[in-house]
Amino acid sequence: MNQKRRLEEVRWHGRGGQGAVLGASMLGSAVALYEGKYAVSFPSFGAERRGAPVQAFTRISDHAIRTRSQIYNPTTIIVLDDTLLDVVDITSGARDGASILINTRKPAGRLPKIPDSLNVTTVDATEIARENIGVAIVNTAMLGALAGVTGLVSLDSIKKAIASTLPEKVVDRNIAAAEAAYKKVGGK
Amino acid sequence: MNQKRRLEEVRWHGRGGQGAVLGASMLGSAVALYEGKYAVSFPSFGAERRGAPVQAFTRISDHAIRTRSQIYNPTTIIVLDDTLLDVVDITSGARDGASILINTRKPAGRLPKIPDSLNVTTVDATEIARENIGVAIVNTAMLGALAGVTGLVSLDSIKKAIASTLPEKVVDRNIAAAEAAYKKVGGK
Amino acid sequence: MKLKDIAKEEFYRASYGCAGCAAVLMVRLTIKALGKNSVYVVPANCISTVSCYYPQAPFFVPFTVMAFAATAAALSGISAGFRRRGREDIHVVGLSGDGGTADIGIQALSGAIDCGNKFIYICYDNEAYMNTGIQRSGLTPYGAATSTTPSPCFENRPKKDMMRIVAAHDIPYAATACTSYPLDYMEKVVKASQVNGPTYIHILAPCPTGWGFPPDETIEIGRMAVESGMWHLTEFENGEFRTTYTPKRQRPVSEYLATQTRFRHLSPEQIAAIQKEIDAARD
Amino acid sequence: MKLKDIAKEEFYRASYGCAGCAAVLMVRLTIKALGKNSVYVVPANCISTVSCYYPQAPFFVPFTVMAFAATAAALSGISAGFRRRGREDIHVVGLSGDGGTADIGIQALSGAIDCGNKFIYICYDNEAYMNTGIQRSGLTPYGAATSTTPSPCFENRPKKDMMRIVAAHDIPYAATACTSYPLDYMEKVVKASQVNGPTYIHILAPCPTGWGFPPDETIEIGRMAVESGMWHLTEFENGEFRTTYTPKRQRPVSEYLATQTRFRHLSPEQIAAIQKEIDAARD
Amino acid sequence: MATEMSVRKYITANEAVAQAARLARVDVVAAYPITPQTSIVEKIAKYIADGEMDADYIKVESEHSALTACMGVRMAGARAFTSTSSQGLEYMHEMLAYAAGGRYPLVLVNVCRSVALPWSIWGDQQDAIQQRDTGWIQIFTETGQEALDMVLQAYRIAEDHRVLLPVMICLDSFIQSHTEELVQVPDQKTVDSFLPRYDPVVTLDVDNPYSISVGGFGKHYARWREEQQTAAEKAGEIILEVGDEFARIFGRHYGGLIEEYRCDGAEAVLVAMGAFTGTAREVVDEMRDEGKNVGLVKVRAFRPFPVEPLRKVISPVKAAAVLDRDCSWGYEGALATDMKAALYGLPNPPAILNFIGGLGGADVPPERMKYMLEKALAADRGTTPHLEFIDR
Amino acid sequence: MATEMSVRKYITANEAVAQAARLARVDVVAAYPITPQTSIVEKIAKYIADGEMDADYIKVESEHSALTACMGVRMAGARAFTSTSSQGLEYMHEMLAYAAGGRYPLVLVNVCRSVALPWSIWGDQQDAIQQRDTGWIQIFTETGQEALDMVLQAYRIAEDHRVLLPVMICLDSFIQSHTEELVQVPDQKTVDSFLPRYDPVVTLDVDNPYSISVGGFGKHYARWREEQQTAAEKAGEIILEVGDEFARIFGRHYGGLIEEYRCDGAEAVLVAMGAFTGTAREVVDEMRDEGKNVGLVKVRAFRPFPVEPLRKVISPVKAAAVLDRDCSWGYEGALATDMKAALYGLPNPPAILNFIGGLGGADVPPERMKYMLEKALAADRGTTPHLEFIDR
Amino acid sequence: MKKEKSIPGPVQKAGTIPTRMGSWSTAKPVLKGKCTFCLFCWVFCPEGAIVQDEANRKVTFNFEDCKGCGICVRECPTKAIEMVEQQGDK
Amino acid sequence: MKKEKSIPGPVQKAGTIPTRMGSWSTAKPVLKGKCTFCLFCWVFCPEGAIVQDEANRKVTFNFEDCKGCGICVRECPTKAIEMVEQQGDK
Ligand SMILES: Cc1ncc(C[n+]2csc(CCOP(=O)(O)OP(=O)(O)O)c2C)c(N)n1
Ligand SMILES: Cc1ncc(C[n+]2csc(CCOP(=O)(O)OP(=O)(O)O)c2C)c(N)n1
Ligand code: SF4
Ligand code: SF4
Ligand code: SF4
Ligand code: SF4
Ligand code: SF4
Ligand code: SF4
Ligand SMILES: [Mg+2]
Ligand SMILES: [Mg+2]
Repeated sequence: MNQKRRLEEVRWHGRGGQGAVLGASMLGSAVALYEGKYAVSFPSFGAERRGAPVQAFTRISDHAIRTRSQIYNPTTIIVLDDTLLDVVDITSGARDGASILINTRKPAGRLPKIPDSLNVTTVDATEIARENIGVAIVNTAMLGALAGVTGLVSLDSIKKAIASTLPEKVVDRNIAAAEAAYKKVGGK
Repeated sequence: MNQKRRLEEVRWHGRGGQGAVLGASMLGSAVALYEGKYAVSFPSFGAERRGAPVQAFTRISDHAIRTRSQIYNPTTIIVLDDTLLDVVDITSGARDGASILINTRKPAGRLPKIPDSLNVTTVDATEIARENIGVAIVNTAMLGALAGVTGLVSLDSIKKAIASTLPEKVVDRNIAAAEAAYKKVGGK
Repeated sequence: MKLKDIAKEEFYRASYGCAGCAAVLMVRLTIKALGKNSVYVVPANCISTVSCYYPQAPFFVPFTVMAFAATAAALSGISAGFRRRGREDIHVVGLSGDGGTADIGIQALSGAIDCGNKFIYICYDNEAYMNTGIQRSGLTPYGAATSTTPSPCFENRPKKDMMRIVAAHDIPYAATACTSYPLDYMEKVVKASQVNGPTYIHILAPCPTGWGFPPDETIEIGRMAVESGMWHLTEFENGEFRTTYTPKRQRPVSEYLATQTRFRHLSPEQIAAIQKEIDAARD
Repeated sequence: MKLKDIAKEEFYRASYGCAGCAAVLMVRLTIKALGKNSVYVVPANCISTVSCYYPQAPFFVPFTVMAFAATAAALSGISAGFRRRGREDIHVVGLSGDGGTADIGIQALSGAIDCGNKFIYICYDNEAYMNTGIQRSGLTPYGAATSTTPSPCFENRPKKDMMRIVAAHDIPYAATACTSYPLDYMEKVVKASQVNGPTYIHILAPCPTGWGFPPDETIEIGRMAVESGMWHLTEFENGEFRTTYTPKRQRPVSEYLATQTRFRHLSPEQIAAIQKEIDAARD
Repeated sequence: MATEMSVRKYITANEAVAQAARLARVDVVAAYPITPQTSIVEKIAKYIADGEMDADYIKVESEHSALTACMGVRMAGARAFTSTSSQGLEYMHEMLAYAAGGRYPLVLVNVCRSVALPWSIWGDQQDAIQQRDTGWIQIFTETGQEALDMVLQAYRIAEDHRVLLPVMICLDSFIQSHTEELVQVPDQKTVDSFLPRYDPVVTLDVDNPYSISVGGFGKHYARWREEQQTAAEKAGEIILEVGDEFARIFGRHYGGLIEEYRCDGAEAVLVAMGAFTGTAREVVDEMRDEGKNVGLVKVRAFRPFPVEPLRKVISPVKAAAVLDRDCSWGYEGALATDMKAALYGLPNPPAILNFIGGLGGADVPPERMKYMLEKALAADRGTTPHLEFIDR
Repeated sequence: MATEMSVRKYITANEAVAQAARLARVDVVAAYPITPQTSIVEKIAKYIADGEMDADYIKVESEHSALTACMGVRMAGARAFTSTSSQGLEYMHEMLAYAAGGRYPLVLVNVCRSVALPWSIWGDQQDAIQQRDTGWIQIFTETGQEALDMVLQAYRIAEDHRVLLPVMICLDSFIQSHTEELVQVPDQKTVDSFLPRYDPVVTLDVDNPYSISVGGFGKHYARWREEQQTAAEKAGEIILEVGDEFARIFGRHYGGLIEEYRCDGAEAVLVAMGAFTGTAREVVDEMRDEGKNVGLVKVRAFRPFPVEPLRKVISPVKAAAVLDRDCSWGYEGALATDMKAALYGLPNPPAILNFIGGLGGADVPPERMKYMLEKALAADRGTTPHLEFIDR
Repeated sequence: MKKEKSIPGPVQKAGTIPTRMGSWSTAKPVLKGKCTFCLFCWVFCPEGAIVQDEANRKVTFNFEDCKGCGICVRECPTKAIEMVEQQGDK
Repeated sequence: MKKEKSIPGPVQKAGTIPTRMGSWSTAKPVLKGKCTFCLFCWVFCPEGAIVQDEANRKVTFNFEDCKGCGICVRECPTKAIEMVEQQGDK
């Protein structure tokens, strides 16, 4: 809205139970608690149940965030489950130049067509999660990948956010997943 | 209030369960249904139970009665139970010249002092009721007496009101009580 | 407990209740049984109405009027509050009518039993909504005329069995009583006060005004209710029911019914049917 | 009743319910049992929430959402309305969760049974407030963790015995069921529909989301509930209880508890205590 | 009118209401006792028992269930009636909003009484006023006759397909509900000609099934709500229309959303609702006789709020004294607030004085009404003095 | 302030409220689940289970019982907490009025949500608004921080012996209740210094027994009610006093009964309550940047209604656009009505435009706020156009 | 208690009874026959209007509280109590 | 029905299902083994997503409604059904 105060607006796509909301939350706490920025995160709410496509959001800024409106034009889109690509228009409203990060084992080319104005990155977070955490919960891996492909947040802050959010006994494994994904997408 | 539209305001004193409310009602229906006048009647409400002193009211006029306020200055006062004389100020607020009709077997002289400005009549309605109705419910006898001592209502209308209000099987006996009381106080 | 052991002090006087009211007697006996370390929650009903209008305050112990549906929830809250303040020694007592117990208050009661706080819930049963002028309640017995079930249509549903209902909640202690048996009642109240959890006492309290009998017969009519088998004195404890008093003589129910105008309209066949129900329950 | 006799037509599809939801299965079976001459009142709960949001309308028969506390009163009113219009042939059915039945809806239910109109009240029991995210209800079993009774404090009160409670109301017909025994359930529904008065069916409906098990285990877990004695298939009729199904094999309750994350925290002693309760109830 | 064969009866407003329920041919009555409403349902129970009325009486265990049961009756396509007061109205609060938003054409009679705490079984209008945001059409009446007539009209208004909203007819307790007076009770045939059978728009119809009372998000939700508001505003017109037709048939007319009594050329008016407007008429007459230019504005419809009629009648006066038998605690009387808002923006606004009185059964005697009007006569335009409690 | 050792947490407003309940050392929590309030009590249950909070959690079977239980806790002399939303708030309606009239110093957090029908689990403010006449102090908050801070202040306000009225702290659902953001969670010691132990005026004291919550007729009744109104008005001052003291200790101040945001020299202002005032700040900034003289008036206290502060800030402007996330069906938005009444009588009154929006969870995006302000800028003084629904 | 005067809201000191109920009754119990001190009358009196003298065990009636219900008369096993009608002249 | 358009208030024609739930699932049941037509899968399917062909008694799956819960797989006594994962490329 106010150009001087650029907002980063991240939209998460997942299925109920896949951890999109927690992902949005960890991203927010990473930048807010450890990078001196401001953030808010919130889920989209519906009457749907487990399995249903859901969204979650993170808004990030250098200034206090006062707006309470929905996010219509995300600057970053994170997709936790590639089966969603068939049923949800994940690019809807995306700003020009928005980054899109998709968890899939397929190369970008084999995915449904995505406008050229958007920067697509794919990562097999499911595999990374299975390897590192033991279950296919991909939100932390995706956060690592996000740190790798965008300047939105540092891997270090992500690690701290994971540590302060998740139950102690799964922290290390999730940090490992984040790191693995970070490396996989070329972060350094 | 408005002198041109004189209101007759009758206050009934009884004990819960003695029939003051029904008496006020029958008086109202007598003049309203059978004498072309207007009337309203209403009880006073309290949290008290059977045995407690209660009041009821009848307002009578030649014109439509619109006021909904309480009656503070009655023109007629009817007392169904002389034990009340010791516990209630039955003359409170009475207008000068108001008629007071008391059910008692005692002559007026042996009652607590009542201001001279008021016209007291006593009648042993209990006795009349016992004789005519078989039980000591005195409201109909008192209505007969009222017709006898004031011009407020005719005995005939009272009889009609009794007939239209009470259960059929007790109508005759109550009419008899009203007539007896009417005669007793010198009505003709 | 013996009559002479009962506290002489009066904790409830000069209410606006009817002469001969068994509910008023119930209050008097309850406070005597528990003593001044007890507090009373009374929802909308005869007892609160005849006790709560300023400036009259007939309770000599702490008393609060509660919304009609809310008695048991208030007991739960007070009990928890006292527990937090280390005052478990204070008895928290509800005095609710049959309507406030079996109809509009049953949910809060069910919830409060489930919650498990310590309190004594007393249902005084005069078998109708008396405060509002004798309307049927879930505890109005079959056959009674009330102002909402006037004869010839009189109440045609059986009386809810509150004892079985609270027993189905596995309440630690419950009992029935009748104002005509004051020692039995007071002993049950004391017993309830010693339980660390929710307790329930259901006391039949004949109402001269609502049932249609002269005020001096209040005690006699309660006795007839028990002797005719219309009412039973029981306890529920450790998951078991037990009769605490078996009348020496069993009277025909017709005698009981004949004492009250609310049953006046019943035909001999209907009375026989009621007798049959009672006989069946006895077996 | 045999599987092949069941109506092939589907009257409930495409709800927003979780995959593997037994409550959704319960709806499907209920309407099949009663056919299209039936109308459904569903208070706030999972079923209404997953069925009521415009423009989706998964019920193919008349359906109305009701306020949480009001199901049974609505049934009473609808039933009276249909009677006045000479449509006693239409089955009036409530589908209420455990919370809407044993907690906030119990008063309306008690009142409606007392009132005596004809309806079928079905309580589908997933043992917590699931729609709002797994909070304890009066029917949450001892030992279960929920979001308002998180471990280590888990639910420490026993499950309310709704069957005994409605039986204490002398309801003409009541039954328990489980979604893992569809024919038994449907027969009971049909039986209830033939009673001219209020009826109650309490069906255990395992909830993968709230209990913590994979969606494909829904049927198996219901079976284990019955086989372990955590749940019973019974009927109440003419004032008597009766078991309608006795499992061929009796499984230890530990097996049942082990399948669900809500019981994960229980110690062997606590599990043994639950087993003891079950064994005691069996005798 | 030629065929109207009404009977004069000397009855209370509560009994008048019971007669109206009978005449409206309601199918099912579901109600719960509470003073001072109870005698309405007692009378109905009696009519049914005596065979004078053909209806089912549902015994409910609370008012929440009473209103719900009435909604159930409506869903089955039949006509329902309920009545309550005070705590009972409060106890059904959830269902009040439910019924209005669901467009259930219910009729409820509320015998206005104080709400606890403090306890009082006596009268004021706090109970009804507290429901002003629930979506019900609220009409206050003055006499037994008006109560009877408005219950009959209420079914017409509620069931009108342009409205389909629940209607609450308000009586004042005791001074109206328990006061006997002459009431014309119309005959069934004439009532039938005025009030036809219920023609529901949607029911639980097994042959044409609907999901009723569903939900929606955002714009779906808002659309229904906007329609609801449109219908509520429309109800203002329908009230007039039905009132006029009623007058044609029965010869009685109450003046629409508000009634002006001797407001012509008035310098000050008393604004009030309910039975005390009767007393106010006497006071106005008397003060007019004394040469004082005062009038009475009786607000009959509180919802929909009669903005235009009030602007019209009150803008010319210098001051209006508003009697509220209620209070929006922490603000002022609800009628005063709603009136001020309605008159907002007038170039030379009348003074509006807010008096709170007649609470908990307190009488508002003629002297006090005079006092209010005198104060209004003395007030300067544009002023809004702090509210004043008058029950002392 | 020197000693304040707060911790920054990234939490939702609901969790902030749970933290406040913990810090307020409440003795007993009695609440019932409902979306979107539930996570408050879930968090509290967790704190208790984890030993972080020393309180009893009472499992109630409904909201009517939840509020009643809290009253019971108060009668026993301890501190209670409850929270709810929507149908739950409606279901406790009877007890709301009961508690206020009985002068129970309760604190309730309401997560504002639409009320059925139509069903919607999403946000608007109809639930809280429908309780405006029950006697509760109602304060609307914008952020998680404000929610936390106001719950702490609420106990001070409610328990102040000059007030003794229940306080409802309102949050907006989802956009506030479920939105995570940075919140300063103060330390227990500092909170203790701000909020002392509960000092009850009357309890169920067996050594000094009282009849509590009794009844009265007429003038007795009216006296209590007048005292209640006086206390509710007094609460306005106490809110300021407590807010100032809070600011001294914690360094955060929210501006009293209303907050003016860039109202200096404003030609048009937006008037709103709750979390959307955040968005409105952005819009005002942006429009100011475009050279438009607009401002925002955030109404924080809805009861007591801030008549004087509003008259002061709004009389100079040409027009006010009032955003109501509620409607008094058959009239208009409640905030609009209450505002018009507050501004009644001004010689040259600002235009007041009423917009109804954000219903049933609908977003009120910046464009729509701009639209409202533009309309206000274009309006003529003294006009009050018909309300407009904006969720389309 | 110091706060006595300032308690706000609808409360009243417990046991405040400005109105005595004796005025409600039109008949009074009088002990006439032989009393065996059984206390039945005492326990059954709803009003607590019967008092036993500690010294001589005699029961007396508190007419400020007695509502004249007649229960004591009826329940006295020795029929020791009688009801006496009032006729407006105490 | 004539009133279709004008029904006010929150109502909807029964059985209106613009959103099909197939999109929720990431796995599909497929009949692979030997089916004995016992109908267990059919009766237990919460979604009514299994249809038996009237003619040849074969069960088929309606993927518009199937949520992929796997109940049919687990409850088939002959283990005739298998679950096949989807990977975003139908
Ligand atoms: C919500 C609500 N509904 C109705 C009432 C009116 N009311 C007050 S007392 C009462 C009857 C109480 O009956 P019961 O509990 O049996 O006690 P009793 O009057 O017989 O002593 C009723 C209906 C009320 N106070 N609150
Ligand atoms: C008066 C009221 N309080 C709370 C709620 C919130 N609520 C809606 S559904 C629900 C839980 C329902 O639980 P249950 O009846 O067990 O059904 P389930 O969700 O488990 O299917 C709750 C608490 C409500 N709708 N109304
Ligand atoms: S009506 Fe009955 S219960 Fe009520 S006070 Fe009178 S005798 Fe007692
Ligand atoms: S939460 Fe449980 S009951 Fe609710 S829809 Fe999901 S599986 Fe069914
Ligand atoms: S008459 Fe009744 S009130 Fe009086 S002393 Fe005897 S029992 Fe007590
Ligand atoms: S009941 Fe009779 S014998 Fe017994 S104490 Fe009383 S007066 Fe004496
Ligand atoms: S997977 Fe589940 S929903 Fe799909 S057909 Fe099988 S049982 Fe039905
Ligand atoms: S359960 Fe298996 S065997 Fe039975 S019908 Fe289904 S697929 Fe065939
Ligand atoms: Mg009773
Ligand atoms: Mg459940």
